[in-house]
Parts: sequence; structure tokens; C-alpha cells
Amino acid sequence: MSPREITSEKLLQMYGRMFRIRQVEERLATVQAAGELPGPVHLYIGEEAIAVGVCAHLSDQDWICSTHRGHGHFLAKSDEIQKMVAEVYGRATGVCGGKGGSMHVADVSKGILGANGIVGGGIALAAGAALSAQTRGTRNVAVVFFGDGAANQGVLFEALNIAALWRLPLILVCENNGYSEFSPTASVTSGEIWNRATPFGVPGRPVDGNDVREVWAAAGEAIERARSGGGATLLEMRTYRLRGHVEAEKSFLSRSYRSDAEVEQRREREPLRLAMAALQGAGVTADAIAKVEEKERAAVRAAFEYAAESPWPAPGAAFEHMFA
Amino acid sequence: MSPREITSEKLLQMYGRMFRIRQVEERLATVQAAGELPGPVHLYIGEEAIAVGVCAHLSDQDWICSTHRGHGHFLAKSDEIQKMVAEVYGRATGVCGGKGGSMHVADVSKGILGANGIVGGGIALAAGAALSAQTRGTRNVAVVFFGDGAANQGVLFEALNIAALWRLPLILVCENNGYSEFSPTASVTSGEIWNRATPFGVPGRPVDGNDVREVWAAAGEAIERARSGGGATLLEMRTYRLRGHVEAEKSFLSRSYRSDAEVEQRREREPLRLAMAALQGAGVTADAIAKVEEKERAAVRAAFEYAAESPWPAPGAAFEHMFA
Amino acid sequence: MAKKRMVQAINEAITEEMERDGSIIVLGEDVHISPVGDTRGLIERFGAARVRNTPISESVMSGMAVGAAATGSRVICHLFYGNFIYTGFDAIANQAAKLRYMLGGQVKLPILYMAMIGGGRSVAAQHSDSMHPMLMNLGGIKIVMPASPGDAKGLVKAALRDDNPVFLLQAAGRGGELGEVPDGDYTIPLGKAEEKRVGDDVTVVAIGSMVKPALKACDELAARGISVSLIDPRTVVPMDYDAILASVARTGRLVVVDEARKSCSAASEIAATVAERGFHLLKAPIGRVAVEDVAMPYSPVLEKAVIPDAARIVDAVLKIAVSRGVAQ
Amino acid sequence: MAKKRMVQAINEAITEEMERDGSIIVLGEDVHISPVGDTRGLIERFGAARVRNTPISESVMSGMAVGAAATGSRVICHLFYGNFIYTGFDAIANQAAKLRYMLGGQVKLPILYMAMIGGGRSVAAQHSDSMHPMLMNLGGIKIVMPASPGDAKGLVKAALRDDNPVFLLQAAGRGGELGEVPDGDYTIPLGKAEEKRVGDDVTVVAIGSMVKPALKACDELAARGISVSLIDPRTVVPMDYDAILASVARTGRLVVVDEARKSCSAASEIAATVAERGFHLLKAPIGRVAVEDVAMPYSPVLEKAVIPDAARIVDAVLKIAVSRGVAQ
Ligand SMILES: Cc1ncc(C[n+]2csc(CCOP(=O)(O)OP(=O)(O)O)c2C)c(N)n1
Ligand SMILES: Cc1ncc(C[n+]2csc(CCOP(=O)(O)OP(=O)(O)O)c2C)c(N)n1
Ligand SMILES: [Mg+2]
Ligand SMILES: [Mg+2]
Repeated sequence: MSPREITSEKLLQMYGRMFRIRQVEERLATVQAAGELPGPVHLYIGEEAIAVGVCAHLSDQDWICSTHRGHGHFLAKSDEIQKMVAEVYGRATGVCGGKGGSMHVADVSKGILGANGIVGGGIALAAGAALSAQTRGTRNVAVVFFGDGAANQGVLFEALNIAALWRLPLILVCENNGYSEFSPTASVTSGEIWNRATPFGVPGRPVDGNDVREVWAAAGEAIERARSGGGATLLEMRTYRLRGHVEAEKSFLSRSYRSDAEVEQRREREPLRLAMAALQGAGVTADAIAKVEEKERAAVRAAFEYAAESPWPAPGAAFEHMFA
Repeated sequence: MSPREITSEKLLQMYGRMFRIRQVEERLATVQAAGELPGPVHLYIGEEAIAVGVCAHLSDQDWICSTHRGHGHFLAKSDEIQKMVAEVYGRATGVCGGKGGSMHVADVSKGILGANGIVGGGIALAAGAALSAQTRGTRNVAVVFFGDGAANQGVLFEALNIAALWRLPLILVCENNGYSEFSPTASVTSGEIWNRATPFGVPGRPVDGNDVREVWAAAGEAIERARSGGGATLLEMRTYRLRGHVEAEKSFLSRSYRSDAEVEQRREREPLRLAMAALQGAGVTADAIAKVEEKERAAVRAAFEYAAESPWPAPGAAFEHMFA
Repeated sequence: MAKKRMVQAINEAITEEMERDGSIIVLGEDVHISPVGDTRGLIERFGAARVRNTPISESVMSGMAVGAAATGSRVICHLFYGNFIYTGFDAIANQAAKLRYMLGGQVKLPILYMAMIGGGRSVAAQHSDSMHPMLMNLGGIKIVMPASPGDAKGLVKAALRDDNPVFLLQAAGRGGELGEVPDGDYTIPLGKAEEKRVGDDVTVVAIGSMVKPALKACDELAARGISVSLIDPRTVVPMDYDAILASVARTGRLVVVDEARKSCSAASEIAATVAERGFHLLKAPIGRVAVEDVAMPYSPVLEKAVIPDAARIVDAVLKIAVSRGVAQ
Repeated sequence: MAKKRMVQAINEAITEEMERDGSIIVLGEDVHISPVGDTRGLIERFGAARVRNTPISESVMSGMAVGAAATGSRVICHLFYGNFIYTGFDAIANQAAKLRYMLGGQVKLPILYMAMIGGGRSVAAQHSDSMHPMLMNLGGIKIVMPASPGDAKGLVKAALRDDNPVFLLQAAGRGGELGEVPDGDYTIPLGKAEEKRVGDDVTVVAIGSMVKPALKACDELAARGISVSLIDPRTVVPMDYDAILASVARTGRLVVVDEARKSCSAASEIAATVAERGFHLLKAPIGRVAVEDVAMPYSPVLEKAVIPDAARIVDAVLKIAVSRGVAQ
């Protein structure tokens, strides 16, 4: 697949979804700072192109597994903005009834098996979902998103080996955002991440993770290969985390681990900006874009109102759902 | 290093050690069949060149970590034949006082941190020993032996990554003996094992693990690099397991997993035979070889007598040694 | 009804359920050749798509079980020896035990994890743990520990119809013993204890591998005039406290026998629950017979010193029965 | 003596011990920048050779600690949240807890594993377990669970002079509270409980994070005329049963409070031991206040329903005190 195959409608649609994610995340940053959220949030700002470009190829019967930084993946695949935000607010109306929170947002009806608080925790789950899809003879695939830091967890290699042996319909999407928590990727990661698939005979490649067209094209190719029995792919999406590892990190860190200048410099190629330029290049009018943005803004505003006004769970709910 | 650098004295010495291991293992097979051993044994027959060729370069201050198939590694690095055999007999005079048995034979005074019942379990331990040696500013190294099956455990990759980042004096010796328990290696292992080091920037190479000269040369080079701060190496030693995964396996397996013909064919290049030919080629006399063999035979015979006559541990010993 | 070994009973249960339910798949190292015997014949019968010989990769395997179970398969994940559970423990403790809860009930996780536990065969510390206590502490996992081939069949079949992660912990040393196994569709509800011996003087609760020495102890105690109510919980999650408390209500005395290390064992849990809910029934201290807090040694002499046997059970019963004056 | 937070006390203890003992090295993710604060400043003071920022690779990290400790280093292995212990659990359960034993005493394993446990901050199920019970069940690991900054300093310094694997489990929610911390060389022997309140009516044993609500419960109970002997074991391996039994000998009544899930918890272990060794001292059922067998939920409302608090402790005490007629 080539980025040039994207229609301007598709591009606008993807832009809208990225814009939605950005809106949600920025608002979450605001309400977090205002003390309105019960728990910590890890925001996806700057990485939106990856979730959106990948999920554009997936149906509700395809599965994704996500990370502690999972809002973007959720919103790229499920329309339930309200339920997701309510979950982060810890409310009864949340998609997990308030039991999961930010690190566990999931919409199983839409093929989202959950964010995951364990770094690398989603990899094996997705391999299992791929196995299940394969065994049941479907053409469905499983996608796992994980960070550059997670690429140092041994389970990735176990999954690569098994995926290669069994030709599992699994797409491993590494979001290399330059940092593993507070450590620069290179300080804890030897070699190139995409290349870690090579010895297993699994194709691996680096992708410009900030350009949704590049993401879309690379993911489309990998997903198509997986659907047609061609097995797994490892995509290393190169991106940048524009906010902290976790909101409010400055309140507990004793020193900084990156310069403001670095962040500013990386902002130049942030995904919304790149997508906007692409839309303009494709001749989409400022009006059409503004209309989409306004619609998204309104939906997100409504979701936050809904969440903030939602009731807390009944205490007794804490004792439900351990067993089916 | 080149195999040609080996003197005939060295070769004879290594042959003697391989012969010793073979003697011990063959006797263990016999006494196991006779019901004289309390637990199962995994024999090293056919793989002797690896332990001996590697350990020839190590001092008592260098560490090795071994596997469930650990007798050969022990005997290649420690002279305590009696204590090892007594351990396998479960006696008080055993090197672990009868607490460890076949899967845990260890002689810490000789730099042997133990066999390991967990497949892949030694890898992290050896990385730790390498870290310790490095931090304390020594020139010592750590070597871990592990099987082709163990090469599918994620911890190997975590170790490769860390070893590369920190330039640890670690030598990873994979003993690819063609089988992971009862599964042919290729059925559970994608790609080439030596190549799994490549993405991390760690040199990896396949070695003829049946030719002690090749093993000696490859290990010597890797160990020398590690000692001088050059970091880790992965050596894939290609060999063949001439006996079963575990003694007496035919009593519980319902069908065979390899043909007798295959085993016979692989016997042609078994390490003692190759070493013998090399000795002859180097002009070592049959007499000199026979003298070494006789000495080893006697020592091994004595060790088994010692073990069989040794007392059982006192029952109360079971409650010692949990804490220092 | 025919006499079979426990592994045969398990094998029969799995085979029947795989026949019934096409969504069942099997993952595990060497499950195609099945050194243990419990998955023997499955690949020939159900094919390599449903029966997957897995690399030695417990982390991914245990987690794949979760992912596959959450997405439409029913998974048997064979982990061989119980100690290898630790290698894949994240998937069990952080995922299998919690995913349904974290997701507010959005998924079912029909998984049967299988492993062999306990000592007695000189396989030493890394192959002999009895780790049901830590699995019990996770909260989200059911645990079946059959003590006979018949129970094994009934419990495995029930587990394979349960929509939760279930561990089948099979006593490693007991594969060879024969027992009656009902033919066909025989299930035992999870959470239902069996009173193996009916008696009035002392209640003995024995778990899994400990049922056998406990039965022997009952005979020896009977010879001394002490009648034992022997309870085999069969599943430790859910635990049948009704049965245990009903027995203690009769006897007023309790000894719990467990092959786990004592600290935080199932024996401790049962003792604590009875000391809480059945205190007023008790006439004597609650005895625990378990492995002291050591790893399993290799030498048979040492293993024998560590693993509870009939003699230790008899002693523990006598100790609390003496205070009643039943024994001398 | 100055008031400090628990993380500062731990930091001080580590710094002093690293100064004293050049063989101590530190492994852990982001230990150089130390989001928790307990390893702050170490890399600047002791250099990058001794303080190693580790990739997210808990399996190898936990095992390297064992290998390095067995070969001449003393290792601090920082695992961040307790739930990440599971990811590296093989090295802990099969290696650290057993290596010395399997080798017949040939090695010492001076390791301090550090992790934060427990709930109360809405970090949900995968960041809130209290897993000391399963570590207790392993048998080969000591466990310190300080409830105050002063104890943290004394216990960490003692742990860093112990030749065995020790877990320091720090209550995640308690890093911010101030407490008196003795200056300089202050150690608390592992295995020595502290009686925080002296009383005669009921013994309450509270573990780690539960000491604080238990103290509050003591005040409320005092107002109702019930005097509590509050025992903080401080280390759960070794457990100071002498202190617990001595207190129960006075009071005849016991409530155990633990933030672990109840099944096979430390609370169960203490209850079982007292029901075994101190039965004749008891005048009432043993109460346990613990987390019911669920994972930790996210929403604060739900967390509050799950985590034991002073009110639940008061209730449990009243329940067994009523039978004595002390309370109405
Ligand atoms: C097993 C495990 N170890 C450590 C952590 C703590 N932790 C949470 S996020 C994180 C960094 C993850 O880095 P990366 O994978 O690059 O993802 P990013 O945060 O950059 O998206 C760490 C160390 C964890 N949650 N799980
Ligand atoms: C973690 C773990 N999983 C499974 C086993 C069971 N097991 C013991 S040896 C073995 C095969 C090992 O194969 P390989 O690493 O190639 O070593 P080899 O036996 O061929 O020397 C297996 C699966 C184990 N001991 N540990
Ligand atoms: Mg990252
Ligand atoms: Mg092999």
C-alpha cells in the first residue's frame, strides 16, 4: 500500500479522529491538573497518528490490545467517548463501570481488549487473540500497541517466535516515542527495534509514526498480509511524546530528563500539524476542516459533561465481576 | 583464535576431560536403569566437547551457570567427581549435601553457580555474575550454558539487550542439540539461534559443537573479548543429544520422536570420536591416550563406589540452609 | 465404570469435552507427544490447529491463553510442572486473575491451566512446589485438586464448562494409581467437598495429594478408637466451608493437612476461617500438618522428612484428641 | 532525630549503607531519576557503575540480582510497583527463594528487593496488590513492611546487612507522611514486633499500611472503654509470634488486619498460628479484617469499599469484644 492511495475523505476522517483524541487528552490534562480525576493519566498527545492510522483498517471483529497510554487506541476504535471519559472519572457509567480507570479502558464489543498497566502485558494477549482468530478460521487479526520500553520485555520475543512458527495474524505496533518512562530510549534499548523481528523471519520496519498517511499505508499492508495468512509484522512507529510520561510528573521528579527546547523542536512535526498540511495539500477546504473540528469539540465537551455528572458506582459493585 | 593453536597436550587434556564426562554419564545411565538413583537424570552424552572446550578457558574466579543437563558442565570445571556423583545419589557427601541432586549440582568454590531445573533459569543468574565481576573491576567473566529450547525463553533477549548496553563480560553458549525435550528444534524455533543476538549488536555465530577444537577456539575468542571489556557473545554450538531427553523416557512415552537411524547417523560425528581422530592426527600415541583413559576410568569408578557407599543425609538436614 | 489412572481420567475428560465443544484448543510444551500422558492422542484426534505444541515460552503461552479465551476460544494451557507457572506468572496474576474484573465484567475467561505439583519423586526444589496457596490469594482463579481418578474426570469436565480461569493441580506423584472412573458425561460441581470418611471425634481436612496419607491415618486412628471425619475439599477455590464447618460442628476438633509450605497455606486459610466462623464449635487447638517453610530437597530421606505422611497426621490428631481424653 | 517522609528515610538508609559497604549495587528502572524518591541522589554520589538504570526487563533484572548477590555483590533491586514482581517471578520464586537451599548452603544471597504495594490511590488492579502472602509462602525470603519512616530506616539498614533475600514492601500510599527518623546508625532487628499501644481487652495485629487505620481504631475503641494491644510485626518473615502470643495471653482476643486479599493472607497465617499455638488463651473467635477476594478497583468509592479502614477494624473488635460483655 502507498500513502498516495488515501482519499481526501479518508484523510479528513482520520484527521477528525486524531483531533478528537487530542481534544480528549487536552481536556484530561486540564481536569487532572484541577484535581478532578481520581487516578493518574498517561496522555497520548503527539502519537495520535499511530492509533488512528492503524485502526482505520480494523473492524469490530479485529482485536487490539493497548498500553497504560491507551486512551488514543480506545478512541481510534470505539465511538464511546462518553463511556471512556466516564471510566477515567471512575464513574458507574464508565465503560468498565469504574473498575478499570485510565489504565484499563476497554470496549470489548468493539474489539478492544483493554489498555494494560503492565508494560508489555498486551503482547501475549494479542497473540492469543490472533491464535483464536486463526483457529476459528476467520480472517480477523489482532494488533498490539506497545512502547519502546516494552520492546525490552522478553515476552515480545516469545511472541515473535510463536507468531512466526504459527503464521499468526498478529501486528506488533511499537510506539517508539523516544522515552521509556524517564529514560531516553537509546539508554535502555540496544540496536533498532524494528530489526528485532528479523532473526525470527518476521518482517520488521521503521515507519514515520507522526504522518498518519505513512502509518495508514504501512499498517494496511501488514494487516492485509496477516488477513491473508501471511503472518505477523513488527512496525516500529517513530513518534514523540509531547507531554510528560504521566501528568503532574513535575510535582514528584527532582530533576528534568529532557529540555523544553527538545519538546518544542519535536512539536514541528507533530501529527495533527502534519495531517493538516496534508489536508491542505489535498485541497480540503479550511471550512470543511473547521466543521469536523467543531463537531469533535462538541462531542468531547459533551462527554466530559456527561462524565462529570455521572454517578459514582455503588460500593457493592466492588464485589462483583471477579467470576463469571 | 584458531583451532590450530591448540597444542597436542591441551587436546589430550581436553580429551581426557570429555572422556571422564562420558564415563560418568554412561555409568549414571547404568545405575539409573538399575534403580539406584532417586531422581531422574538428563545426560550430556554427545555434547561433551562444549563444556570442556569452553571451560578450558576459565578460572575458578570465572562463573558458569548450567542447565538441567548439567553434569558435563560441572565436571568440566570442577574436579570433584566424587562429590558430584554422591549428589546425584542423594547422599550426605554430595556437593549440595543431597539437597540439590542431578538438576542442581554446583560447586561454588570452583565458580559453578549450579545446574538449573528451570529452562532458561541460568541466563539471568549469569548476567548477574557478569555484572558483579564488572562492577568489582575484575577481569572475570560469566558463561551461561542453555539449550536450543531455552533460546525461546524471553529472558534470553532481555539479557542480550542488557549485556549489549552495559558491555557485560557474558558469554551465552547455546547448546543446540536438535531437540527441545521431545520436539525437533525447528518445530518450535524460528530462524537461526545465533542470529538472535544480531539486532542487539551482540556478535552471534554458529560453531561446530562436536569438535572440541572449534569450540575451544570460538569460546577462547569470545571469552578474551569479554575479559578485555568488549562485551558479550552468543555462540550457538551445534551438537546432538545421543541419549534420550531424560533416562528411561521410553517407559513413559507412547511413541518415538526420532528414529534410531538418525541417532546412529549422528554418532559418526560424536565429539569423542572427533577428538580421538584429532589426537591421532596430531601424532599422540595410542598408548598416551590409553593411559589417560585408564586414569579417568579409575577415578570415575572410585567416585561411584564412594557415592554408593556414602551415608544418607540426616533427616534434620532438610530444615537447614533456607537462610544464611 | 472402569479402573483408570489419574492421567487417563484427565485425558478422557479432555477428549470428551473437546468432542463436545469445538471451541476448545490446547496449548503446551510437547502436548502432542504428552510425556505426562494427559494430552495423549489429542493431536491425532483433533488436529494440529486445535492442539498446539508450544515453544518453551511460558510468559507468552500463559498470556495467549488469556487473549484467546477472551476472544472466543476455550483454552487448555498445559504448564507441565507447577513451578513453571512462575515463569509465566504475570499473565496469571496480573491478567487472568484480574482482566474480567478490571473490565467490569466485559469478558469471560474460560481457561483450564494444568500443572503437576508436589514432591515425593526426588525432582527437587524447582519441580516440587505446591503453589495453590498463592493462586488462592489471587482471588480470580478457581482451583481444582483431585485426589482420585474419578474426581479428576468429574472436576476437569466441570472446569471445561466453567467460564473462568481454573487451575487443575495434579499431584505429580499420583499419576500411576488406579481408581474407578465413571464413563461418559460425569461432572462434579466446583466447590463441593466430599466426606471420605464419616466420624465424630476429629475432623481432618486433607488437600489433593494429602488425601491418601490421610486415609491411611484414618485407619490407624480407627484402630486406636478415634473416628475421623475426613473431608476432601476437591476444589480449594471455591472452598466448601459449609461441609468443613458442618463436620467441625460434630467433632469440635480440626486438623488440616496440606502439602504446601505452611506459611499462608491452604491449611492456614482453613484454620483461620474455622477459628473465625466456627470458634465456638472448637474444643481443641486447630492442628496443621504441612511442609515446614523449606524448599523441597532432592534426597528421598530429606523429602520424607519434609512431606507430611500418615504418621504425622496421626500425631497431629492424637495431640488434639488427647486433650479430650479419647486417646491415652 | 528529624521528621522525614518514608521515602526519605529509605533513601537515607540506603545512602548510609552504600557509603559503609562498597559492594552494594543498585538495579532498577529509572533508579537514576527515581520517580519514587527512594533512590534519589545515589547515582550522583556513587556513580553509574554502582547504580544501574535498567531496561523494562523484570525477568532478567530479578535474576541478575540473584546472580550478582551469589558472586560477591550486595544488590538492591528496585521493582517499583509490587505487581511487577510477577513479571520477574521465576527468579524470585525458583531462584532467590531456593538457590541457597538447593546448593546445600554454598551461597549467600544478600539482596534487597524493593516494591510499593497496596491501594488507595486509584491506580487499579495491576498496581495495587499486596503480595506479601505469596512471598511468605515461598519460605526463603524475609519480608519487611515498615509502617513509619523511622522503622523504614531501621529495617532497611538491617536488611542491607542481612545475607538473605529480603523484600522491602512499602505502602504505596504512605510515602508522603512524616515521622521521626533517628540519625545515623540505627537498625531494627528483623523479626522484632513493636507493641504500638498497650492494652488488655483485645489484641490487634496490623500489618504495614494497616497500622495507621488500626491506630485510629484504637482511639475510637478507647473512647468506648476498650483497651487494645496493637502489635505491628514490622517484618512478616520472620514473624514475631512470641510478641503476638504474649499479647493474646493477656487479652484472650485477636483481630488481624491485613491489606492483602484474605485467602491465604498474612492475617490467615497469624490467625491459624494462634488457633494452633495459643488456642487455650482465646476467649473469642479470631477476627480477620482484610481485602475480600477481589482485585483492587479504580474508582475511589470502590477502593474505599475494599480497603480495610478504622471503621471496619472497630467493628471487628466490637464483634469479638461484645461476647466478653466489654461493649454493649
Ligand atoms: C512490568 C512493568 N514494569 C514497569 C512498569 C512501570 N512503567 C509504566 S509505563 C513505563 C514506561 C513505558 O515505556 P514505553 O513502553 O516506552 O511506553 P510509553 O510510556 O513511552 O508510551 C514504566 C517503566 C509497568 N507498568 N509494568
Ligand atoms: C521453565 C521450564 N519450562 C519447561 C521445563 C520442562 N523441560 C525441562 S528440559 C526441557 C527441554 C529443554 O530443551 P533444551 O533447552 O533444548 O535443552 P536440552 O534438554 O535439549 O539440553 C523442558 C521443556 C522446565 N524445566 N522449565
Ligand atoms: Mg516510550
Ligand atoms: Mg535441546
